[in-house]
Amino acid sequence: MTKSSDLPGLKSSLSRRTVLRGIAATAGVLAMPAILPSRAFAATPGSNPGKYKIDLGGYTGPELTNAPITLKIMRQEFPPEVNAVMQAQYDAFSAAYPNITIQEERVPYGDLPTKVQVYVTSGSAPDIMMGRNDFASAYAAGQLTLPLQQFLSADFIEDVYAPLRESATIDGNLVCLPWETNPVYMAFNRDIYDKLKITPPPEVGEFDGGWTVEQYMQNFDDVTKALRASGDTQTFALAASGYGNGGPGSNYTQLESIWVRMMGDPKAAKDSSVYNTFMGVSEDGFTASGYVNTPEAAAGLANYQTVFKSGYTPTGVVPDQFRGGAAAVTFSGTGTVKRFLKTGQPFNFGMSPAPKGTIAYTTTVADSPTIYSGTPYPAETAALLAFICNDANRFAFHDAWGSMPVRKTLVDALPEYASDQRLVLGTNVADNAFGPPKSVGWFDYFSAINPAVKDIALGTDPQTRLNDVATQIDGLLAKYK
Amino acid sequence: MASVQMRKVIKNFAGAEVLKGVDFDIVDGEFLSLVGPSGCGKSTLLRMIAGLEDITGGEIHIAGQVVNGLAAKDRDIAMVFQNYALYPHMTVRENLSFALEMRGEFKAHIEKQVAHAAGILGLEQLLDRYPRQLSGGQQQRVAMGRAIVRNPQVFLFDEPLSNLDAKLRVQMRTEIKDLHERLKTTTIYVTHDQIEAMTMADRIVVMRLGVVEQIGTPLELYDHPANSFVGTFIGSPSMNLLRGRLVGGDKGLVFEHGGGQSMPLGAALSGVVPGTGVDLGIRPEHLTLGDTGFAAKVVVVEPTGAETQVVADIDGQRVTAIVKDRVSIVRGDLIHLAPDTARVHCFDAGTGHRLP
Amino acid sequence: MASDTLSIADKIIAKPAPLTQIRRGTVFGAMGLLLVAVFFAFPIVWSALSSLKSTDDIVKFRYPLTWWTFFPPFPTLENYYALFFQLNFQRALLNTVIASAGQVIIAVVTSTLAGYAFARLRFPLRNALFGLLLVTAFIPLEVILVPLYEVVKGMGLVSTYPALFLPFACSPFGIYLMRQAFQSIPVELDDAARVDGASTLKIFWRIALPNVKPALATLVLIQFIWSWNAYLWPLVIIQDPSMQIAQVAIAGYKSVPNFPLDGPLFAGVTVVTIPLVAIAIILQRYYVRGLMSSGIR
Amino acid sequence: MKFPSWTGNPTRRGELVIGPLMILPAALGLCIFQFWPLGVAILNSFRAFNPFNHRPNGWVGFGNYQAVLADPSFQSSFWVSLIYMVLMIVIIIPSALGLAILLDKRMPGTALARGAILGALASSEAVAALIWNAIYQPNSGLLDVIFQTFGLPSQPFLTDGHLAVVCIVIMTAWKDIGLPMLIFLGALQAIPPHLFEAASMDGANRWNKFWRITLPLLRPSLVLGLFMTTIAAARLFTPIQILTAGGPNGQTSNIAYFSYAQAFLFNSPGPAAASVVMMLLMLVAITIIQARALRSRSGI
Repeated sequence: MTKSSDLPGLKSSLSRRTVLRGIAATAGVLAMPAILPSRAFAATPGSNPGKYKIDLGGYTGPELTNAPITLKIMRQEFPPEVNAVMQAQYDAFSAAYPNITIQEERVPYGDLPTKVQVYVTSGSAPDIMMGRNDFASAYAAGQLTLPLQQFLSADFIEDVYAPLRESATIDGNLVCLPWETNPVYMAFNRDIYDKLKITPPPEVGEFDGGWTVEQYMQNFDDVTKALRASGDTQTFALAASGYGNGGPGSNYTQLESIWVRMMGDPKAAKDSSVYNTFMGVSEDGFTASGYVNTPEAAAGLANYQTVFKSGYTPTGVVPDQFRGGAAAVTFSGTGTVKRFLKTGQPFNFGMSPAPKGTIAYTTTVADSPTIYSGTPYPAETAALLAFICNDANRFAFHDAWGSMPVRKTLVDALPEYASDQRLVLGTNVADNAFGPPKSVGWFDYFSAINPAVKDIALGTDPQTRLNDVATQIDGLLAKYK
Repeated sequence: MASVQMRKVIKNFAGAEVLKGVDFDIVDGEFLSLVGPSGCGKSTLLRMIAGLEDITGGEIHIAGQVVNGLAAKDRDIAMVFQNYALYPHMTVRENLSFALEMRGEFKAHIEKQVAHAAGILGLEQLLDRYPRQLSGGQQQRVAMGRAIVRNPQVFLFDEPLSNLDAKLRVQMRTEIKDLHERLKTTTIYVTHDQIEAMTMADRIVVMRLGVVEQIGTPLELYDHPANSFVGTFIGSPSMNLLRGRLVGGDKGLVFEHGGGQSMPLGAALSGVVPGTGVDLGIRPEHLTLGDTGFAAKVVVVEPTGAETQVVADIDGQRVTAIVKDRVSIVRGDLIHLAPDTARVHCFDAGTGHRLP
Repeated sequence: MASDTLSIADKIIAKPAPLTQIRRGTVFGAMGLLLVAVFFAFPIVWSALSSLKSTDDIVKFRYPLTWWTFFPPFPTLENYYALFFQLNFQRALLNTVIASAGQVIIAVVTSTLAGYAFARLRFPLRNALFGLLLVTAFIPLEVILVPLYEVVKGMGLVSTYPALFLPFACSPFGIYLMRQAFQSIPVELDDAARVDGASTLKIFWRIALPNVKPALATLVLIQFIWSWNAYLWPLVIIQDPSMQIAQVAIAGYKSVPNFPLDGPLFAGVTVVTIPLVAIAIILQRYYVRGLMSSGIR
Repeated sequence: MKFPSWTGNPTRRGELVIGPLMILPAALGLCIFQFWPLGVAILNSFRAFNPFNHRPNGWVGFGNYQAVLADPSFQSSFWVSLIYMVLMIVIIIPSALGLAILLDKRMPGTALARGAILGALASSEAVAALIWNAIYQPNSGLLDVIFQTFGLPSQPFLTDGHLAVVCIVIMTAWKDIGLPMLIFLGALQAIPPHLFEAASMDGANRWNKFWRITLPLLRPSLVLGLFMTTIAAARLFTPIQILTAGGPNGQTSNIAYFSYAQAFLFNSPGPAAASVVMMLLMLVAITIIQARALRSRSGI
């Protein structure tokens, strides 16, 4: 089995092996993914370049089988209207390929990893499973998913926002397919600012046009003092995190790492502390010491701690605090904008870039379907996935759900993303955000650092706690070597 | 109805011998009582007859058949338990019907039998009540009804009256005796209360420490106890035992009490070797208050109305005497107690066996 | 009948106390009970009241804390409408009912059989076996999740109803509870029944079982609650959404990021709790004095 | 004879066969669904695993045990487990007994209170933890708001390690107390009233009656309640996960949570299995100690 020492060798043989297993009989050419021909005949990269019976999106693989088969999909639960959109897509696919039955399994979002783990351990998993781009390294190293570039046109892949595409690509293999994203930046409640007569964050479209972290801290301080002076003890300057389970330390990947990695700089000299702070993990992905516990990282989390210590934000979970009008600012994204626009805004709101540290920084994490490496029907599964991700289906999904499509051509086709500053900023964030640190043990990494971040939020000394957690993460990553 | 025989019945519990070879016969239709102090093995023996305990050794016969290997339900016996063991979730009627139902009898027959048994015991009004709604006496009667209704070969009673108050106990005693007279079913009745045994049984088996001490009719046991244990166990108040020695005299044997006083016994005890250490057994009613006999000091005087019990001290040994007449003696008085020498019992001081 | 004896018993106990003392005691007792009720019922009542608010109202009135945080300012049944007409919650509920019924029935059968054997029958290795079976009570599901999944998969039961209830239907708790209940029945009842000619199974069915009703009620209630509230196992073993149980469905409403279904969530929580409370109340009558008190003196 | 002497009992001979047969369904179910997976888990505790797909890829002997024992967070979890157990037993058993005695009487409000307690028992652990989370939250939580109303300082309910342990226990007690209470209530109802009458006649006051009659007669139920509470405390998991996720600084993490984290957060099935095997051993030991202690005290 996979011993970490011979990982590189296995990685290089990965695509060849799977391809041989999957489609060797059909097309010998496909065995060389590097020279995979891009059959981009269509107008957009996501609309049937291969000219199949129906619009199979960017799919360019072999024609689908005529044998009766069943494909299984596991994804997170959505509201009923979104589920209906998905069901309509399956119905359309099955109508075109009546021999292919689609079985869908829906799981509460937070339980996806558990379920994936049980499936993978037991050796049989659904053909398509919802994954995340920040696990790409683990997917690749564990050979859990099928490289997708062999089935998809290069244009189609190229269309995905660069940070997401890069984070999903390991050694040239696209191991998962980001399909919708929710870039993180700031939403603010203009009504609160107007009432307190304090200047809200700047409403700019540029990724790096926002306030520095110091400016934000000053602003939080002003807002908090003004609120308390007016006798309001329930409203806060910054909303409690709604990511993950909510509250501090609930989602390092999407939220708290912003405070840390903005203090780093990818352009600084390698081996410099600033560079390491940005990287978050050593280049081989096995060492956290010297990366998560740099002085810069500690300074970043000291800022974060101040937010709690000074009472700018609640120390616990407060569901829907921003939406309920009880916070001036929140980390949020296009999802909030779309939702407010769709259902009517409860108050006047604006959007602004995330706080800047040494660099303008935000992270990008996307739900990304994967194809299980053990699937007996690689081509058909890829075709189905590509179908779900074709232009029409993505628009329908976006219409029902509202988070941002990950492909540029789709976003460009939606007029509001060109006209509304609040969404324009979103596209710029998607274009310029950074992916999570690449480590095969990223899951362990953030599972370990989340509680540390929470402890820091609650008052533990940042440097000490970071040193501890760095050691812990080193230990956790050791098993992957 | 049937006879029951014990043939060298042995019972071991975890290596300890509880019954050490019990041997006796119960005649068809007889009311036999098993008495003895607690721990004598009488209940165990009853449960072995019932089939609730296995038989370590020996044989038990019911109606001529060896039942060692038979399950309780195949022995055609009925048992009344000390705490009645009425099924709490069943009405009286259901309690009475249960055994017949288990036997698979027809409904009509069951109803008839139940009505019959209820009639015998006066339970007609209570048939639809639950046990918890009955008084103790009524529960006791239901427990008997449950036995009667099956018309078994043998009735087994395991201290059935011990949970009743004194008055009710006397009343139920009569009822059970009366029932037996009417039904004439072979009955084995275990009790620790010798009065129950005396008043009810045709014959009594006295047991101690897993051994049968004596078998006989109540009066046989009373008049001729085989040993000092039976002598003191049967009868109330208990027989007095005076420890002493028999010496020969010109007018026959003389009892020499350990305290020094002596008492000629006349010719009553021919055949006993002089010089033997004995316990002289004298029933309280055979001691007469008078001017002769053992000198004793009164300890307690207990009038019961019809008679008076006097507890006195003969040179350090307590004795009880029953006096028919009203007396005016008080504690500390010096009295003389004369035994009816024709009715004294003599037991070997070492073995306790009756002499001669 | 039972309540008859209860009141009699109470009178007997209460008689010696003077009247004023009883009143004062009752008042204090009732106040204590009210406090207890409020303390234990509060979270459930809260979610029931919240279920009568629209999701927007829930969000809007959550802060600052006022009466409207708890009481619905604009009561609406829209959440229940959404639950049953859009989210098809009744299907999830039906699945839960099937799973719970299966688990309760099997648990009652296996626990009473084994409990009786352990309490009353004699056979070699009885106590050793009992201790061994009890060990399983200590095993947390999280630990055996994957091996258990593989067992059930090996039996071909993945995503079936039996997979929902079979693995937990044999309950060491149930065996322990029933063993203890059977042990508390006087042994003489067994003896009497044996003499009356009942076989072992007849004694079990006709004599022992009717006399452990309070324990049976506890067993039914607890097994029902456990299976009704099971989450991790159904989540793992059920793949077909139309067979998924209510708790997982509710978690689905909760988990949708940035798109809270708080209203339907609270409605679902309320709907799911109602049958449990109903069953608990129905079974209450078995916790009434007098069932066992006088069968034996 | 081949078998012990009791096989000679003609009435009970059948039990030799019927007894095992009656146990068979339960034993079979437990073997298939509990012992088999447990056996796998025990084997796993001696294995190394591929961290990606969690499939075993070799044997490490006691390596996992050594690793776990050397892990300070396991050591801390071990003590925290014991603290949970002690706290839960100390809080749940007496209050369940008190509630059962309170509800045993017929008073206005009994049915209401009983319904409420059963309602709490009936609420799912996850939902209960979410609701209590809202109660414990700093600043906006119900308790804090009540404190503020009375001018008291805000309390770090879930953010101070010691307080958080207590908060978790209280929430769990709130939810779980119904079960031992039901068991005690059932046992109380089965005590014949004439015992209390007799005791009253003997001049016993309430305290005497409780101490001398109620408690001894409740002993089997108390043992059961203790057994269940011990197990519940050892398996305490969901409230920890939802209320504190083991923090702060791991001060609320017990072995169950530690093991979960090893298996599901840190991709280490081997150490996870090893820690659970140790937890099982600890539990069996504690249960045996409890059983011994209770037995010797009652003199049976």
